[in-house]
Amino acid sequence: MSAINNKNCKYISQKEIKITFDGKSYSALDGDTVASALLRNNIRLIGRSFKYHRPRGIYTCGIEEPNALVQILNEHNEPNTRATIKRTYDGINISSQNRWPSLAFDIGSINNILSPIFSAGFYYKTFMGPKGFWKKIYEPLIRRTAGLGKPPKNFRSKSIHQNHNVDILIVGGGLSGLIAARKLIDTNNEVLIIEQDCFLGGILKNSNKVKSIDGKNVFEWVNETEKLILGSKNIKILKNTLVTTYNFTNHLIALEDKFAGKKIDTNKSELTLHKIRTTHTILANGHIERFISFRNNDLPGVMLASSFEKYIERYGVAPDEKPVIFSNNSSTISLVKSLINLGCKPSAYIDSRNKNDIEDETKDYLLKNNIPFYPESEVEGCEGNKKVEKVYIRGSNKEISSINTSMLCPSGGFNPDIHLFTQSKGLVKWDDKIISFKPDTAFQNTITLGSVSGNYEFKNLCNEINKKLSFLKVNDLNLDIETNIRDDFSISELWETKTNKMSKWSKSFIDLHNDVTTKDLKQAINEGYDRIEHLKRYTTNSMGTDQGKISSINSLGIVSKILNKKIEEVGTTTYRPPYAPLSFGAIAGRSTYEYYDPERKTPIHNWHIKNNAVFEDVGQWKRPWYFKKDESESMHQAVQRESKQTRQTAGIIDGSTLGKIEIKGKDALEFMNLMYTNAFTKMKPMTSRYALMLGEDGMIMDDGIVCKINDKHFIATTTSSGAPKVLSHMEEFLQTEWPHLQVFLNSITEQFTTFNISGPKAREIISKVFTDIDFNNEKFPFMTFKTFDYKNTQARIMRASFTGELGYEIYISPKHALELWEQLFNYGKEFNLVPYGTETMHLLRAEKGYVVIGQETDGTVTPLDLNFNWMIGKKKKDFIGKRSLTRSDTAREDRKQLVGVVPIDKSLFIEEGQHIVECENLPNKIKTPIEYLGHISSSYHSPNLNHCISMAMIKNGNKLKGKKLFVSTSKGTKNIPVEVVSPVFIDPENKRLVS
Amino acid sequence: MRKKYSFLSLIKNAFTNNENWEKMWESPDPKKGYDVIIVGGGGHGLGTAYYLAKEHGIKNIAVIEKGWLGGGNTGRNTTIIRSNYLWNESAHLYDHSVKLWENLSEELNFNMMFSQRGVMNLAHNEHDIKEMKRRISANRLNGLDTQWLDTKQIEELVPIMNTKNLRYPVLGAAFQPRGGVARHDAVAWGYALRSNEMGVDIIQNCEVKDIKTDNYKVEGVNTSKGFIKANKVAVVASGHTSVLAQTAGVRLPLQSRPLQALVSEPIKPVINTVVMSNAVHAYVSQSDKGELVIGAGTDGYNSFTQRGGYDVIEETVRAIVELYPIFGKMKMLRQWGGIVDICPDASPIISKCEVKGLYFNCGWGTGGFKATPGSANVFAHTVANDQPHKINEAFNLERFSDGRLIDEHGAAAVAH
Amino acid sequence: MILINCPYCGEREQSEFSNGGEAHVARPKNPEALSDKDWGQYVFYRSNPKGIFYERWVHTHGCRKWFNAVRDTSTDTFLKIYRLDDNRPDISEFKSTLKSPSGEPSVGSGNFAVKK
Amino acid sequence: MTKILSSDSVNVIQKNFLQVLLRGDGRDQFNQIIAKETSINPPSKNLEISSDDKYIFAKNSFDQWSLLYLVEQDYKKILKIVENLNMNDEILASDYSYGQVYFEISGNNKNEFLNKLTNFDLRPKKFPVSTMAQTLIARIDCSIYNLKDKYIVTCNKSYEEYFKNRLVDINNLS
Ligand SMILES: Cc1cc2nc3c(=O)[nH]c(=O)nc-3n(C[C@H](O)[C@H](O)[C@H](O)COP(=O)(O)OP(=O)(O)OC[C@H]3O[C@@H](n4cnc5c(N)ncnc54)[C@H](O)[C@@H]3O)c2cc1C
Ligand SMILES: NC(=O)c1ccc[n+]([C@@H]2O[C@H](COP(=O)([O-])OP(=O)(O)OC[C@H]3O[C@@H](n4cnc5c(N)ncnc54)[C@H](O)[C@@H]3O)[C@@H](O)[C@H]2O)c1
Ligand SMILES: Cc1cc2nc3c(=O)[nH]c(=O)nc-3n(C[C@H](O)[C@H](O)[C@H](O)COP(=O)(O)O)c2cc1C
Ligand SMILES: [Zn+2]
Repeated sequence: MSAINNKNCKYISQKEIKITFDGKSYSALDGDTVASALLRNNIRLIGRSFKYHRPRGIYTCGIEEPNALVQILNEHNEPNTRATIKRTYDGINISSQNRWPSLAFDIGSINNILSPIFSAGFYYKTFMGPKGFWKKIYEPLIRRTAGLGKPPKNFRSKSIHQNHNVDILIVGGGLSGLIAARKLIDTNNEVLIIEQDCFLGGILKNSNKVKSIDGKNVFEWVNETEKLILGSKNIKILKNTLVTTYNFTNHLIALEDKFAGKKIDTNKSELTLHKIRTTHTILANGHIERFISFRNNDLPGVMLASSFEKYIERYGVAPDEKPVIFSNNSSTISLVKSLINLGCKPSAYIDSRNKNDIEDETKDYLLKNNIPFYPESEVEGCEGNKKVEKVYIRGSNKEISSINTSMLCPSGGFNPDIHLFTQSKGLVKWDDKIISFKPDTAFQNTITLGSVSGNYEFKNLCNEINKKLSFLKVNDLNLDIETNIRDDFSISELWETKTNKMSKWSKSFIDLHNDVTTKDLKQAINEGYDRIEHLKRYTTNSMGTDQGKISSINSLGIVSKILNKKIEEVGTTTYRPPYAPLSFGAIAGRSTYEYYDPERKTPIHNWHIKNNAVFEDVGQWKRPWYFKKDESESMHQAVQRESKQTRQTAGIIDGSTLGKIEIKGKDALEFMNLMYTNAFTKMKPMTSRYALMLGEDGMIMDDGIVCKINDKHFIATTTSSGAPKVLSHMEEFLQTEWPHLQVFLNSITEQFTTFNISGPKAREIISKVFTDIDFNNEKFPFMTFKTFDYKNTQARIMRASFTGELGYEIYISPKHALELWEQLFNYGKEFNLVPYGTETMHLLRAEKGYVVIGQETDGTVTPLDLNFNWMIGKKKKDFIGKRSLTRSDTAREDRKQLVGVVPIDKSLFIEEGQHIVECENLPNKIKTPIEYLGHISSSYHSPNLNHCISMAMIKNGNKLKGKKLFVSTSKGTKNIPVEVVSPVFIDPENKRLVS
Repeated sequence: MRKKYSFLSLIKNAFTNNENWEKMWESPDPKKGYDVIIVGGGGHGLGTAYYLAKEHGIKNIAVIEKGWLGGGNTGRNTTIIRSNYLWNESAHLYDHSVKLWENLSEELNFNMMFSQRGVMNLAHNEHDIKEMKRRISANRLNGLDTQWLDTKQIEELVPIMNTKNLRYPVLGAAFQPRGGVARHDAVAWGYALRSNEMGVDIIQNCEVKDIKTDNYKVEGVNTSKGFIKANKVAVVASGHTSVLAQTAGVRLPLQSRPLQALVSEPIKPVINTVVMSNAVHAYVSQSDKGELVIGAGTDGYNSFTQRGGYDVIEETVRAIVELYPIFGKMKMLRQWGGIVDICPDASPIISKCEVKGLYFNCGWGTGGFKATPGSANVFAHTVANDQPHKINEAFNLERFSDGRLIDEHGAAAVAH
Repeated sequence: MILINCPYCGEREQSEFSNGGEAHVARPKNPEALSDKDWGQYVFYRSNPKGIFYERWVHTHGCRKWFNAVRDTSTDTFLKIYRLDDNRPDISEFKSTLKSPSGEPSVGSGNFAVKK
Repeated sequence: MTKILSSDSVNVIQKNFLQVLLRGDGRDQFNQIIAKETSINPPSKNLEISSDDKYIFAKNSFDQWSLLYLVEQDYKKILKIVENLNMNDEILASDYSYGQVYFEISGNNKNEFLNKLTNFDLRPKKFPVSTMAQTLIARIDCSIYNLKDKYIVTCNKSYEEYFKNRLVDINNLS
């Protein structure tokens, strides 16, 4: 009736701690999991099930647990934590899930009463009307009752990543993992062993199946092995670490819980996600016991036999003194022995196997200890109020008898834990002897050892390992393993027992987590869902948080019987990562929040901050968007001020983010002629040119200024976000299409800090900084550049501007950048030189009718559409994208073309992104599509003209100049009357530019 | 409609212990020949059969599926449905679909759980904002319901979202209230059920190995169950379409890429709309069962493994954790991949080709689930009449020669 | 995450690389001479086989060099990696385990776990 | 020289080096020109480093070299070298000095430390002493030079703050 402490257990300390469950305090032992602690306190009702809200208890003692999921309140309310693996610590605060108002009395359990209606796929068959009911009534209701745990609280994980490169990874520090490791000690192989538990030993600590190894008791042997391993230089052990994912090319993911059993120190990383790249993977990750379906096999108090044994041996608590044991295989007798060792005794031992197949040792032992024995029998079902009270047994003569008990321990045999093996894309094969799937053909360098490989015989283990690792040329190891059970594994097939009581509410579960019954499987097959994948999706079988670890093979067994097929013909569903639910916080690691993406900053960045810049993200760059003069200044005011001042005197922008590419080599000219639309042949050395780059589809990809130093040496700029793309585009063609061209490319984006000073006073200011240079218009005309020495370094200055004003672009080493920038301000003070940001830059260039790639263009715009005919080297035989410009659609004359647009009523403002239409008003609700000519790509209030100016891409735009059209607004149905004009609003004669 | 489902039928069957439900569809052996063979038993293929039978009176149809119905991308997508595409052609096609979605459960008498909870596209920089405002305006003129939300409105709809304290703050969103999600498997099952009722043969576990043609005319298909004659063959095999086209000597401008998705463990409802983001690459919705359904980006290489790289999962989860700080304490339950066929202009192909009687519906890339009913509907029209419906006229193969592309990259980069 | 053996840097994770699609597609020598259709083939059409695929990669976050590879797209296994100036390996060098154009390979595919 | 972090097992110091990036065909003439201008022979094997306590000369890939000056130099001198080299049409030399930042990483745990930020295989058998590699560290492009008891890691200057933050952050957490 009550739990017993196993004082002999060496894996748990006797130190008491306090834990809280559903608001009540309990004492537990240091080292307990939530489950072992609750069992110790005789708590067996842990939660409510997913669909029917049936009372549920602890079913297993590990990662495979389908029932006992809890919420950890003091860890940001972490939901769906497996009680069976979550280690406790003093002060942990736990609550049960999916119940309201309380665990004992849960309103949701009405679902259980209605359950005959909630048959497989019932959602699909109802809730279809009346209209609107699904959205307003049914769906919210369904959503609220589903869902298990409550949402967690905001949480910023400190988990980190650790990469490993090793020769051999051993998954599982159990018996076979340790034997393999012992063989690898002091060899040349770098080895990593990963074990999910905090103790090594696997089955040696989880059961009492093995008595001794080489004459030593197993505890000693494991300790000795661990010491040997730690003493070797080539092997590392990670404990509390679960391998969850097995990717291609031997890449595995494992999660380490660094505070297992301890209160989390919030200054440290609580989890480490290990990413392991290995040459060979040794899977020694053992097996998982499976259950058997019978009536009410979900009642609290039903617990898998080997889990029960694990609680005794590993956690030092026997959950019950007198359980009933129900098995179809030879392994379960060790549980009886564990209990007897504690002075307890099972109420009955039920074995479904044929009398003759049951080992004599088992029979003798049961007889000797006077344990009621039911051979060739099975559990028909069990009953009780929120707990097991009575077990019904169908004896060998098919008669039903009953026993009173509070716990029932079924064992349906073992499944090799093939999850990771199949994740690696190895193939599995059915084995009739162990009645399960086991690994067959590996796809990667994967070796399976021990029970994961389907070898259930201890005596055979060293042999297997020696053989499978012989390719590593390591010494053989032969251990004498003495067991407490008969070593030859025997099992009879049993997936489900027949129910005698035909109540509509009695249920025999196949998936405990998702509340799928064996009846659901049958119904689904009747309805035609006879592929295992359909069954899974129609019934949600094995789709729960446990992914059917203890039950999915059972469902294949049941299905194969109904379909009269072999299990291997039924096939498995696909095993997918992760092996067990994997923390999002750990997957993200540190590369989130401020490290989500690297921030790039120019050498002037801190100056910008000091001068109240508001930044904009441009790719990874932080660029000043505008500068706030004072707190009260709005963005609009700032931009108007900056724009006005620049045209009045001068303004300066930090353009360091522009991409810069140095192009050099014998064939540089030919290369540039191929990459850009422009013709560079006739261009004079030391001049520069606005240039366009197209994709092979003829669409504009990027623009920039190309400086020609000579025919063999160019420097090109790119847009800030286009820089990597342009460089790799160039590299690609150079390496793959034209390797015969001798050209080298270097990115020099970061090697030069760039500013552009422009405005009528730009010349005066810059002349004061560079006193020995003649900036006179004739000496230094528009679109030329020069290189100068400046304080121990070189500066390149180019006459160019994006504002339409007289302008100079300065390229300087980052070493002297800030100093020069400040110099300019020193001398610019008297002219009110303003720093401006990207917004003003965009405004000023729009006044001048210059386009911005990505704003006027969207991947569907050709140079012709922008009236850039003059930029196309028509005489050139070829350049990238040229051929595409003459396709029937791209050559069309009525394509969308760039125009300027101004409101006829100058007080009105046109919004970017709105469309140009021919109608004055729009209907309130648009039912039939309204034709439009195109859209507004840029729109600003021009401080220099004092009205709104816009650019638009509209159908047949070139022919529409002077026409009155309308632009829609986001506010209402009345469109704004506009006039189509040239997109150049200021200085069409370029007087300012070339002055 | 023979098999009528309702609350009453559920109660009735409850009394007979749910043992008397009828088969949803039969699994016959293939006949010698058919008027139309549809290759691919995904939503689009089954839907095409349904509309051919229902609207065009063709009954001698087989849908041939190499695995199980809906086991392709139909069974592995993040189920986002919306129609707020930029270009008119796309907007019309996808909205045709959304309108069909709105009545599909009732029409098929099978609940698709189409949940119009709204779809939100977040803007994280000035460029996003400009692109979205343009799209909203274009959508409006096309009669769609996309609207702009500012950060405050976003926070009201999705209180768990972190809009400010992140690398690329949330600056606004385009929101389509009529968008939403649906139960993906049910779409395949519903169409299968009703087309089978009208006489369509549904043949599973039968792989089409090649398409037999003679002098640019289709003759039938060779399958793992033998040769089957057909007057017309309509290929809707998603990731495998170009492989099959090749067997008929037809080249398609498609590349097959892995696209991954993942689900979390289930929790009580926390997010009631669908949220997508391009710059901070991730899409999330919460299913009726409680899991967060999260979509990742495509892997950068061709592959038919239905797998994809772990780094893509990491990218996605980084974004999710940043956007929704509570998810830092949640766990990934399962990740998987599909094979999507991507067209150079990110728009589909619904077209005939140079082989008479051979039709393709493909290139849906990362976003064809939403189009299922609409695409099936116009494809059925194309197959039945040997010429396109007005709505799919532009989605032809010639556009890759004449340049009349429907470039949805801007609007469709988040194409789910 | 697959591992790629860059001919210049050695084995690195795929995330350091970018894929450049089908290999050995030469840019037409004289684009002007091509019909719209043929030009469209060059710009937009690439092979997309299930199974053996000749493709290009570039080591974007390493040496920035392009190289070619032969990969089985049904299992993501690299069958050969070679430099741009190496000859195109003959298809007969490689064995495909695909049974049919859209079938699954016998081992390593995304779709089968049980040995048939 | 700035100390970024130091613990029992890892030390990171930021250094001020000067650097020239060279492109060319690597043939005899190239080697001679380089040797003449810099008085150092460029290494000929891919990824190989030749170095002493004053410089590192590494071959990054088959047509690309990095020359790092480890001790204080007159910047003018470097610029002059670059200028002279660029007189040759078949060589591209770019001054990389102040556009890059340099970190010296040493200590027993340097591999484990760096492997928190990169999956690059730092084991001596895969990354031998006196070789270099270009790879991703903390999501950004870096070059890493293996000088026996220490690594020199360099990245673009615009990432300086981000990269330092990541180094410090990961050190604080582990
Ligand atoms: C992870 C992921 C997320 C996605 N998210 C979304 C989203 O949120 N919203 C959205 O709208 N779209 C989304 N998509 C895209 C969407 O899933 C697809 O575009 C859509 O489902 C395609 O449907 P289909 O019927 O054409 O293809 P499928 O469902 O793939 O059907 C094709 C069928 O053809 C079969 N087949 C192939 N070869 C043969 C052969 N030789 N013989 C016989 N049969 C064959 C296949 O087995 C398959 O069943 C997503 C896709 C993926 C992979
Ligand atoms: N006769 C019987 O009844 C019977 C039945 C089954 C097994 N056996 C025998 O028991 C022995 C079992 O030894 P074994 O080494 O195969 O199994 P084991 O149980 O001793 O070790 C498996 C270890 O792997 C760990 N593990 C599992 N999955 C993991 C993961 N994803 N990440 C990290 N660690 C993980 C487990 O915690 C465990 O420590 C074998 O000799 C077998 O023959 C006997
Ligand atoms: C919208 C959606 C929700 C899903 N929810 C779950 C789930 O709750 N549990 C689960 O195990 N799998 C879930 N899956 C994933 C499927 O189990 C499966 O992985 C996916 O359909 C791909 O098939 P495959 O893994 O068999 O290749 C979901 C898939 C989709 C598309
Ligand atoms: Zn490389």
